Amino acid sequence: MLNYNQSLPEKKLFQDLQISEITPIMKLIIRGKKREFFSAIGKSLNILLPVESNTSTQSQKLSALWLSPDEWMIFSNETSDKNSNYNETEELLIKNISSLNLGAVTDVTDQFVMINLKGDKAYKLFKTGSPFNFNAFQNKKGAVTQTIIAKVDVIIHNQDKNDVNLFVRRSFSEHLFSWMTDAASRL
Amino acid sequence: MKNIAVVEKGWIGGGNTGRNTTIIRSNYLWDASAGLYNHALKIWEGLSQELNYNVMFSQRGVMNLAHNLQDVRDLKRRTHANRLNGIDAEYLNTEEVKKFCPIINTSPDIRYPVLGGTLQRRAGTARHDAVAWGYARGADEMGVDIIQNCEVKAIKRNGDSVKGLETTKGFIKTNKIGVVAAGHSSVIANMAGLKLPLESKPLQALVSEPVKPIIDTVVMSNAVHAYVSQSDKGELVIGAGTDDYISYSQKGSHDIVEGTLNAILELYPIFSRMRMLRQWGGIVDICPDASPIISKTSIKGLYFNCGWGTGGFKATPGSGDLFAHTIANDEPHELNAAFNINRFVSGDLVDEHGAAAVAH
Amino acid sequence: MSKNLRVKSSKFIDETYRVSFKFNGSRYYGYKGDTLASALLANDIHLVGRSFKYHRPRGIMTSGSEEPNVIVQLHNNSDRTEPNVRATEIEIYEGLEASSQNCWPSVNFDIGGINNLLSPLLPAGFYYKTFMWPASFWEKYEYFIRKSAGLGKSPTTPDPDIYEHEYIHCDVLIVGAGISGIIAAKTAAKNGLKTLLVDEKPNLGGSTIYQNSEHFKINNQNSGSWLEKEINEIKKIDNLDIRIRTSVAAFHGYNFLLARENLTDHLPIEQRKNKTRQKLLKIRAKKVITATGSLERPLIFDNNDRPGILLSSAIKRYADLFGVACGEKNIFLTNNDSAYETAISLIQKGIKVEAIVDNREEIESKLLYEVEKNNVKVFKGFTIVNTNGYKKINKVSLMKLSKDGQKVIGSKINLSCDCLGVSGGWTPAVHLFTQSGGKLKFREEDQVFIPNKYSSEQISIGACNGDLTLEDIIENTPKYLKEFLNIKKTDYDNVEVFSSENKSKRNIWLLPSDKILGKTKSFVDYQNDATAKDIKLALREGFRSIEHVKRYTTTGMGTDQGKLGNMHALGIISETAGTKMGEHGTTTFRPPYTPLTFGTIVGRNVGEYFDIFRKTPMHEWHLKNKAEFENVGQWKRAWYYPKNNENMFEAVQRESKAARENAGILDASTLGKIDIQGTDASEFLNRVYTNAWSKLAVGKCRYGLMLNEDGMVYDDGVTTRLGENHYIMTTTTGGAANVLGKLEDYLQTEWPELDVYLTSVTDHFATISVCGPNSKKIISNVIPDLDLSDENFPHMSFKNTKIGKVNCRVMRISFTGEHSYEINIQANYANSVWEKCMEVGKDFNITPYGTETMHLLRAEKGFIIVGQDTDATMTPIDLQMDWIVSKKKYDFIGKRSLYRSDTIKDDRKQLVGLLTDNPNEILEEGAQIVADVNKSPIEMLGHVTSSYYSPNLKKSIALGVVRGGKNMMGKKLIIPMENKTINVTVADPVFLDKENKRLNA
Amino acid sequence: MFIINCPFCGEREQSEFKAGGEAHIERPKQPTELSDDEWAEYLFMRKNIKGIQFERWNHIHGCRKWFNMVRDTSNDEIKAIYKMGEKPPVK
Repeated sequence: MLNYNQSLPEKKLFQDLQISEITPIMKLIIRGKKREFFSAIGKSLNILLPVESNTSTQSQKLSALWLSPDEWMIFSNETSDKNSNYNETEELLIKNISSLNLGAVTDVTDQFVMINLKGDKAYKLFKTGSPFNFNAFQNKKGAVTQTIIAKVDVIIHNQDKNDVNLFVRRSFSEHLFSWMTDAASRL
Repeated sequence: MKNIAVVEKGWIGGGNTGRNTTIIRSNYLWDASAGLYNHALKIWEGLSQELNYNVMFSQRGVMNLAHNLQDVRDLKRRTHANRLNGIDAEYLNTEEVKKFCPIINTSPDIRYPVLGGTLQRRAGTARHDAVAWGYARGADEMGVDIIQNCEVKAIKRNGDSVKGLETTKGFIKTNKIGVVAAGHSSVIANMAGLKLPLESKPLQALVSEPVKPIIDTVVMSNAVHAYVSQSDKGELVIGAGTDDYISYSQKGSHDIVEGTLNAILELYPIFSRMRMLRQWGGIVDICPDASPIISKTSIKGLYFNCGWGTGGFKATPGSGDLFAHTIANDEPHELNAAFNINRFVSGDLVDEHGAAAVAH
Repeated sequence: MSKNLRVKSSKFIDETYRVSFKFNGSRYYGYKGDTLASALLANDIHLVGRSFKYHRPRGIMTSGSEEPNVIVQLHNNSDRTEPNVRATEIEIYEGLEASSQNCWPSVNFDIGGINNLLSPLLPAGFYYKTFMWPASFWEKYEYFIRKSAGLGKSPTTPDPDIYEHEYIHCDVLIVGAGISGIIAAKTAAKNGLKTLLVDEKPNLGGSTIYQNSEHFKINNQNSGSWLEKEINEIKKIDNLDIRIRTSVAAFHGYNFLLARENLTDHLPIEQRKNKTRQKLLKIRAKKVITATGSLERPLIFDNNDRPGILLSSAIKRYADLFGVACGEKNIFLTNNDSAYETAISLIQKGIKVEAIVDNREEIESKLLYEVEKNNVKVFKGFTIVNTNGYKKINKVSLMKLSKDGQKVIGSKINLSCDCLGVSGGWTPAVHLFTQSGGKLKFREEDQVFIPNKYSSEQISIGACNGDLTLEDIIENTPKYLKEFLNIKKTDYDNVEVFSSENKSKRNIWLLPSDKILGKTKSFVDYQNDATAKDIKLALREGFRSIEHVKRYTTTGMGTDQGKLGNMHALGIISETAGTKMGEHGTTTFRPPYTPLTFGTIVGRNVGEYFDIFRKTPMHEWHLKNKAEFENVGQWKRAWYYPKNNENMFEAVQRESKAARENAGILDASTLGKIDIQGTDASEFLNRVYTNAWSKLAVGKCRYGLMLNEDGMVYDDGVTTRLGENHYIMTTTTGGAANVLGKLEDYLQTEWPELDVYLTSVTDHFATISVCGPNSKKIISNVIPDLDLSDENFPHMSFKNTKIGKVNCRVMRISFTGEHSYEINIQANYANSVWEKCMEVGKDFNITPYGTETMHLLRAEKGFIIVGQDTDATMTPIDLQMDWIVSKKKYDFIGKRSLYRSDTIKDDRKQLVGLLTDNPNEILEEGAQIVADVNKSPIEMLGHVTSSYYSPNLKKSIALGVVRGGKNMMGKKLIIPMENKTINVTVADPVFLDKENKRLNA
Repeated sequence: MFIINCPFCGEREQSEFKAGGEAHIERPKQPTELSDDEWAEYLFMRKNIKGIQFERWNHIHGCRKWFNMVRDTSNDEIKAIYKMGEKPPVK
């Protein structure tokens, strides 16, 4: 049996802000342009891919984030078993998408670390290192953006009021986490 | 040659001459570059006397730092090449770097520790305004017409030869035109229907408030991207890289300035409480191989001296001399033969990317 | 010892809170709310500094950021020391220690003052004309020039403070919270706009807030009280963010502004711990309203720089805001009504005003009557021609001005005083406007430059827009706001104003003197000691452009950037040259408006946050096992693992031997990995790599070389065909991001017709490489289900498999020449697999090795490292890798460049092996290679790119590039070192196992 | 620092983008048939215009898409933005 090591060993609590890694969360990047691609996704996963930029959609099991006109990230709403990396959704999509040449499906479960920020200081924290304009974003549930924080590429997902998901590539995650908690300690 | 006019759109020394960080060195990698820049350095060494104008050439040394293993290899390679080309160059280990410039943070614990460096002791800085004024005075005394506030509007041709310049102050008849328009080289080339292998980009520099002497050499770093020296007035003179977009606006993005100071504080944490007094931008014309062009063109009588990118000031006396030779003889001097435009066709580039402190 | 000149209580000063501070070693007291300048003045201290060139005694001249003279060093010799701090800006706090700069041994007795006596010998530009002979002496001269240069001293220890950035996006930014700024803020915010109001001072209201004269009223209240109510109202508005102690430094294009918010500089030092000292606000505003007010102009006359000579407005501010008298016997020199306002304010406080010297002959002003009523003598049509008093002014000499203002006439009148207030009228503070790219126009009537053409969504309002009187501000500001914000009405449309001020002004840039110019010291730039004489000298020497004059005389180049004197410099130039103002250009105001601390600009990106550091999932393991790390791009890679005090050489020798004799394990997770899918994936690879890909079988791996379009080697790596339309590409560590970017570029812009998708999976998979004769045994223990037989799993193929319940991929590829496996596993399980390999490997002498050993092992095998063995001038042909360049393919990136006239030449530098005659001699990487050391100039044929001592071959080996090296096999060459020459022989770059026996061993 | 209206993501700060030089320099379809001069023209020679320039940008820290921009390089004013493959707006 293999041990499972998440990227960020601890969660951090501050006044009005909690920062923690959520794991394991299945994540996929799916790419496609064809009309059949969209319908196949809908049929396979019971979720409509968001076509409007900077938005997301959600089903009971999955969330889908718009990343570009032909790219989405799908992640599961629930954590999975640490002892196995069997990815049912990927398998399904390979069958219904890639093997039919409708698009591409890539497992990125460990490519991205999912950091959840709870509390009303999350955006205040982002503003110390991100040039993105969060004014409208923070009031729009489901909004998604790709931008930079502290020079690190991130995907930010406004899950709910005072509840934000941030996705960052694993090799950058410790640095960003350390940077964020340092800033948060003085907010 | 006689009957020479210099036509300047603004005021002399008001372009990149007045905007640069005045570093002078000749420790280039390739033979062709070494020849060119060392030719210039030799002239620098007697320039104040030659012009009877103090250009304040200060041979305080230029140090280039290595921060990773490939930097070390590259700098050693350059040091060996310099030595064999008769250019003074020393490779320094970290302790020697620290000894030569004690304010550098050489702790092994920093993000990109200083692994070593090179030193050219004959290198240094000069007073940029004085260079422009001294040359102008000298040229004036020799009968050269210096026409300021005179913008070139068109290059008149007679078939494949030039026949004159249309300017805001009238037409100037000539059969030889040498263009030394730095960031605006392409603009002039386009007037003659030529395209050059250049991109003009913003380059920024800044100075701190003046303080008592704290750094008595020039330190450049490629990996931790910034360079610094201290002027005779006491200002820290700081520069770094270019923006990635083409612009003639003489502005650059704040990200560049911030990144530069970021690097400065990594290497000199003691400067954190120093203050930026003034910041400005210039337009530099960059060649794909980070080497200049001093060359004839396909149009007879039209010559270009351009593509100096971020580092033309150091070559000033040499580049002028060789360009004059090229114009007078309609043939390059052996020292600038390698810097012809045709190298971009044949593929014989003089790639100095590794050797310049600025990643172009 | 010193007098107390606190003459009146002020509501802006907390007199219940006494603050002690030190100046030049002596202890003084002030109150909370004082600036260092106001506290010093209250203690009757005027002499604070010495000027830059002549070391003349200088005193407090202004009350704000335009101050040229009183710049001090804070906390000398401590880690919080700071040079060149303006005493007029710093608020005092308990424990403040300040000292004068640029003087030795003290500000009261300064040796450098001798320069003042020598000043006839030190005209502008004197450096350029002297110190040249003999040539070798410049260095020595320079040493002394440098010693006398500079003002304060740089800190010499790291900064203990923390800085931060804040990005702000707002609808409207208002710069300056004077009366017009307050009006704008309320108007914008009440119309629902997200508004940010910033002001550099600790309190809002600008110079109106302390205006309580009967002569200036708004809605029948004195203007200060009226404004106070407005301020109280705006503080309650939700969508209005107010930042005090916040100075806008730069106004860039697209309404991007930088401001510094000062958070702790006014606090006692012990209260600053763990707090952010300053914040850099990065403001992006849809609209910008500049309301930066105006700066009072000094006047230029002989000896106009003595301590005790202040701007009239500064005297008023010190009296009204701080309750401090700048002198007990005040005289004013003015050319407009402003000095009268100050005089009246002083009179009201019982401070004596001796006289007002007014350049104007005819004055029609209620303020004049008020002053004369109070027995102040007004000299109309007079000017001051000289002042006396070394460390403080004690006398002024006046003379009558001629009708045209060009001469003085009559006899001299001497008046004694201890303070002289000067007012030369007002200059709109257009610095930010011009920084933003705005174009100015010149207003003749009062000789000011005002905004004319805006470059972005912005306006200037109030005094900085040329509305220099209260009436104009109240009348015009609402009008401008309505148009700019596109609104119908404001709260200020029907405000009534009453003002006694008259607008008349008599502007003379350089006041005449009874002495010839050469004998006068009329300062234009106080800090840099540039005088009117210097400017005229520059013009005489042929400098015409204002920029030339500025550089030649250093006018406007001080830490105040000429906020006071630039206009006069322009004026004197145009008067002398007989041209119109503005014809010589206006000098460019460059950012920052006031000097900006490096620390603030950098924010928190210092120390560990200087740059991103990327870690592999095994990073902790490497740390625990005492690895030394190498920086590769932003990654930290394990470099070698020293054991028992080994140095690097010893460790690498041990690791290299172990990898060949038993087994080695390498963390290769940093290599870039790109998932490539789509029906045109093979075609895509055909186009980006030099070799052919269509025929690669599913399950197989192939090495690829990627060129730039210029034909030079760009990147390399192994790509594996996972499925018919599915590949995974490996790139170099440093090149990963650029390769992906480049491939995306081609896909999106050149070949959009290709059905290919690229996704980075660099971080998803960690890569564990196990090599050596024992590698097979180790892998078979770690993954028992996997059939490792050569038939099932040959070299250059891959298998999908499982470790426990975890899916992974194993590639049989080798960068060392050894039998080797690379396990690609999801990052979160990787450390566990690594540990498992180590545990299993114990029985097979597994040895972890780092990048240095990897480099050695691959060099034994003659494999290149892109970036080490290549620079941007090497083609695959130069690398003697002709075999990888497909002749059949019609095209690939860079192909055409390989056939240019210079790239097809035979005598290009080519990669070869090099063996030293002495097998124990290790060449230096970077050393140059020659054939003949006696040739002059010496001809360099190439250089050593990689060099190691091979413990497996028991000799040193090297790779190098040599001109024509391809045809030099066996030839002797020379490596000329500084103190010796080393003989080498050109060899095959493959030093070990050319037959690839070990791969399948 | 520009604000760039990414055709896919909307207005973003310049820090999220990377410039890619002159636009509409199409890679020759048959490079092998070009002379050295013609190939050099494609590889290196640039108009480097002062004034209205057509150029390429990449939203590298966002959607990773390339697009075209019309910008006045004399004052950095962005005049238009359009997707790859779209016709440039008439001058």
